[in-house]
Amino acid sequence: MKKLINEPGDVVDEMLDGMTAAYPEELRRLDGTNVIVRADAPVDGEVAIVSGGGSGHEPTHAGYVGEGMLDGAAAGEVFTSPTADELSEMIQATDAGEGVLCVVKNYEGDVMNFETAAEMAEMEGVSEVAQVVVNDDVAVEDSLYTSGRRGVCGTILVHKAAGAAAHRGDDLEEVQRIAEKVIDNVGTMGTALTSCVTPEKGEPTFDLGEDEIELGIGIHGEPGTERVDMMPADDIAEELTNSVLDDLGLEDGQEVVTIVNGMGGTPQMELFVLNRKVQKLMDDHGLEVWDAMVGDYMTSLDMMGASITVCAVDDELKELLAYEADTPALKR
Amino acid sequence: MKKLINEPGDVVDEMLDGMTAAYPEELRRLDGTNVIVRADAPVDGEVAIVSGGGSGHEPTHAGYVGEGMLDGAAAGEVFTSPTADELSEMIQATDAGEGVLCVVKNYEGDVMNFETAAEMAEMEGVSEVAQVVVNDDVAVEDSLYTSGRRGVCGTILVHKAAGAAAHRGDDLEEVQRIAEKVIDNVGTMGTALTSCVTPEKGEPTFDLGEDEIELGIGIHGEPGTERVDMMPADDIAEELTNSVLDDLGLEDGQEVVTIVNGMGGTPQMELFVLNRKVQKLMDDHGLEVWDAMVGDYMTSLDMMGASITVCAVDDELKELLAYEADTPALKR
Amino acid sequence: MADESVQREALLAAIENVTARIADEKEYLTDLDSAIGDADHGANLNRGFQAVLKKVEEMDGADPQEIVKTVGMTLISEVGGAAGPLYGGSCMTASQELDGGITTETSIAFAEAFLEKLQDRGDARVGDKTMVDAITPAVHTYKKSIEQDDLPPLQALAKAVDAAERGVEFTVPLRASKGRASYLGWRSVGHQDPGATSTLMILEEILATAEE
Amino acid sequence: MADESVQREALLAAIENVTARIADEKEYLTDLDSAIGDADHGANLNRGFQAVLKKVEEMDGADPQEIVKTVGMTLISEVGGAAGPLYGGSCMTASQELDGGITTETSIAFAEAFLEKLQDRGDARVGDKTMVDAITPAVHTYKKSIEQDDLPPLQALAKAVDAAERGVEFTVPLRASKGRASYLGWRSVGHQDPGATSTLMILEEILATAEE
Ligand SMILES: Nc1ncnc2c1ncn2[C@@H]1O[C@H](COP(=O)(O)OP(=O)(O)O)[C@@H](O)[C@H]1O
Ligand SMILES: Nc1ncnc2c1ncn2[C@@H]1O[C@H](COP(=O)(O)OP(=O)(O)O)[C@@H](O)[C@H]1O
Ligand SMILES: [Mg+2]
Ligand SMILES: [Mg+2]
Ligand SMILES: [Mg+2]
Ligand SMILES: [Mg+2]
Repeated sequence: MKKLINEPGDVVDEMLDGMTAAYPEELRRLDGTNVIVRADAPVDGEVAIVSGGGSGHEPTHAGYVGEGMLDGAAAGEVFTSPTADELSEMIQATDAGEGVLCVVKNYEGDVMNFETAAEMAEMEGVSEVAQVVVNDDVAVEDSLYTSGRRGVCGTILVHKAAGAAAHRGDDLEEVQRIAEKVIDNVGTMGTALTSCVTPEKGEPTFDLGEDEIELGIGIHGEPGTERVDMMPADDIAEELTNSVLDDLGLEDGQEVVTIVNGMGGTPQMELFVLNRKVQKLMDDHGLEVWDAMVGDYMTSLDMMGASITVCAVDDELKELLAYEADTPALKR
Repeated sequence: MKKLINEPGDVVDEMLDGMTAAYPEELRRLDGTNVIVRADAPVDGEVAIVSGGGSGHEPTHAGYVGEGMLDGAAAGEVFTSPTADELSEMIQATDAGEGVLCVVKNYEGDVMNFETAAEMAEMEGVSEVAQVVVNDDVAVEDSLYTSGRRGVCGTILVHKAAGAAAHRGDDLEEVQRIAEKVIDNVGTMGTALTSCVTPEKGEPTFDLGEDEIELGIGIHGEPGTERVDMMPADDIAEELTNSVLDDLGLEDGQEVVTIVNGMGGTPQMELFVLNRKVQKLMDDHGLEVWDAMVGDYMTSLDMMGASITVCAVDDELKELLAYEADTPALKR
Repeated sequence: MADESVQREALLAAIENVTARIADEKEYLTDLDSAIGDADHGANLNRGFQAVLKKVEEMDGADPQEIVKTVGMTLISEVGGAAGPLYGGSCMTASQELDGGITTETSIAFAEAFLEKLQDRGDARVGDKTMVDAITPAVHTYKKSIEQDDLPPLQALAKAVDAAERGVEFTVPLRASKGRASYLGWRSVGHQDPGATSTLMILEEILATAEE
Repeated sequence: MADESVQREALLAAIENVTARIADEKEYLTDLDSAIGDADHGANLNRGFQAVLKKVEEMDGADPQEIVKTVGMTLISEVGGAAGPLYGGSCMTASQELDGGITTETSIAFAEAFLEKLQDRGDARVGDKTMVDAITPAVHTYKKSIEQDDLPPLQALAKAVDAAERGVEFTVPLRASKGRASYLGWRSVGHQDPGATSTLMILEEILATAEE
């Protein structure tokens, strides 16, 4: 499998250099780490919002660093959570004395490393570190038999709302409440038409026949919860959307944000074809779409596929989601 | 080859519906056509800028419809230029009496259909229709033996600069001069790691071995000018960048915009790896990078690969490129 | 030639046959276009002729000139790409020559006008590896066979088809100088031009209809 | 057990052997992780142990406890993912038990502390289809073989490796309840856990070094 890379082991390092070269005035890389922070971090008088996770999900998370969203993003190796010491450096570098909120996607690696990092950072004098764990993937039952639901594309709405709250001056407790409010109201479900190929392995993580797709995938090239026959786009949209809506159980007339998210290798054309059906389904379910987002927000390298996110919003969340933001991957 | 579509013949129609559903307040589809215009078109007192071409290059062109860029974009079938009658409808729908500039990518189909459309629109009472033809692809020699160089990713800089000029109130002649100034100063060269797959054909347009790439590709899944052995990203960046710089022949200290453009199936990670090297090369050549853009701006469906664009800019172009713009795919 | 309603029937039959042939050969044309173009020539023409067939079937009582003009306009508005304005535009313009119905003389005038408009619009000459390489010899042969060799129109048409076929073969060893294939430079050598190929198919079906 | 410099040599030899083994089995571990995880366990551990080897080779004259602590810290800061904090954090914490150098007693205390920290951090129990399924029987067997069966440490270690091996096999038919494999639900059944497998490899290399 061909990739536009040099050595597989250098890909994260070189990607981050390529990013700061693209946004020299906006982004800064912490020396000797894989952490990207706002060039002007720490931002006086504001709670800092940071996130992080394995690489391969670009523009997640570094693409969301900037005014009104994240103060810092730590990049691990491909699909591997960042290490605790780098997370701790990020927390220290972004803290302006108002405390730091860590937005963590629910994977054991991420959670364990962020917890360790928070302890380390507090030992180094960071005033207060809070954590929220995003678990929007409705494919995985939250039961005794799993490590809970995964954090996927809904995370960017957490970044957006919490980032706006921090930017307008809310305190850490309030910012955390906002983040948790998004988490309580968002659900996502994804499908893969192809496996992704990691730089290290250089071959598809799983084999998928010409007539099969995976439903209920995460964003790490892991197989999904179910393998089914290939379907037309409208049926896939229906399957994914219904799973999310079943989980959320929204009332008639509820306002929502929808996201049709590409997994990295999906042409935009196909995302819009999906979106067409998603919007029809919202209508059928009596939901009011306040904002319909379509694009590559949280990817799995070159995987072909998409996820559908629905988030219920009220006036408070709408104000925060519409609030100005200026980041490489999202501007409002 | 699996795709998130319904019937191949419906894909353009459904994509456009999915687009207007995502941007109901910003975009409007002309009834019975595949033309997208600004919801508020025609815009009083402004020269209209329109473009169009085959589909499959998303976000080109409809993604650039909005304040400060295009007033209208016509979508043909996949990789097939739009028909003259739809182009004419677009010209009529966007003309506010100040004239219309058509930004045409240099393909015989596009040029012939736009020419026919301009005649038709003028017969229908459009005050004045002007045309610029973008031909930034340095891979193709402009000689007796070709239909000239192709128009590729540099086109979006034409949209941006001309759109800004129109927005600030320049007249048609002036807007056309600006567009031509960009065209005179921009060059692009691309590479494909894989062929794309069109919805109709459902199979790769060309076969490419595991160790080969195509250099000098266009954006229609056509084979490139040369097939060479796979190389590391840095070598590819060098090959493409040098071809463009040889063509442009810039002076030491010249300010430039660079674009590392993904062809649709390339993970962002790889684009940033390329950008790292491109920025180093600019530095080596004594060029001053004023803006380094990285992303999927003009794609070929699901093709893996990238193109590199360099555009020399002066104060006039910098002002226009930095001017505010609010479109689905580009905000300033 | 015969009276208007017979001409109309013959025209409709020819359009039906061409449409069916293009539908049959859609994949083949697209494959040719994959090698040196962008893999859409078959789909483009098929979309166009399907629309043409529907349109003309609805045209009760139109005269031959109107029908041919409609064919051209429909191809313009349905095919797009290079082939749309070339086939469609030439057909529309040349339809003006059919003012007095389809006679031996008007058919020659039509053919010449078609070729002229095609070269005008596309600016291609023989040897550029395009449909011009099939159309030019066909038109020249048709005109010469009737005017100088005094052959009946049907035989002249058969000779024109032969000439077009040699034109198609002639495109194979050429380097393209027009159309998308020109971007490939020397790599276009050895491939048959899709547009010339579709021209031959269309002419073959017109001949077959005339022979019936 | 022997004096400090002998212990240091033995430790370094074990680290070298583990590092070489993980490098050899990188692809295999990643393949296991492809089936029910995210295809990185081999790369993660290899990156970690390469760094560990470099670090400890530079540690002139450190005592065993310091070395083991450094191993843990390096794994934390190089491995990432789930395995980093689990292997690294447990190693770092358990290194406190090696205050008096490596003796039979301190090795048991180390093993117990390692297991405790691992369960604490990852919240997994036996049967969840994780590395815990290999480590738990190994630690229990080691302790029991020495304390109750009075076996010499080397033999106890050999029995512990056997136990770990059965633990690895035990993971195959289980449905995962922890780690990424748990997201697959019933589909995880029939696959061997990568983390348990790497645990076995590490233990095998420690045994092989001790036997030399
Ligand atoms: N300038 C031209 N003059 C004459 N024929 C041309 C010209 N450009 C292209 N063609 C013909 O059009 C054919 C391609 O048609 P088609 O694939 O439908 O359009 P496109 O090239 O826009 O995809 C070519 O094979 C060639 O015969
Ligand atoms: N909560 C946990 N407790 C114990 N071991 C775990 C836990 N979660 C994962 N593991 C182990 O970690 C292994 C995966 O490690 P690795 O692939 O390096 O990390 P990641 O899952 O983050 O990609 C699994 O095979 C399993 O043995
Ligand atoms: Mg991982
Ligand atoms: Mg085409
Ligand atoms: Mg074509
Ligand atoms: Mg893993």
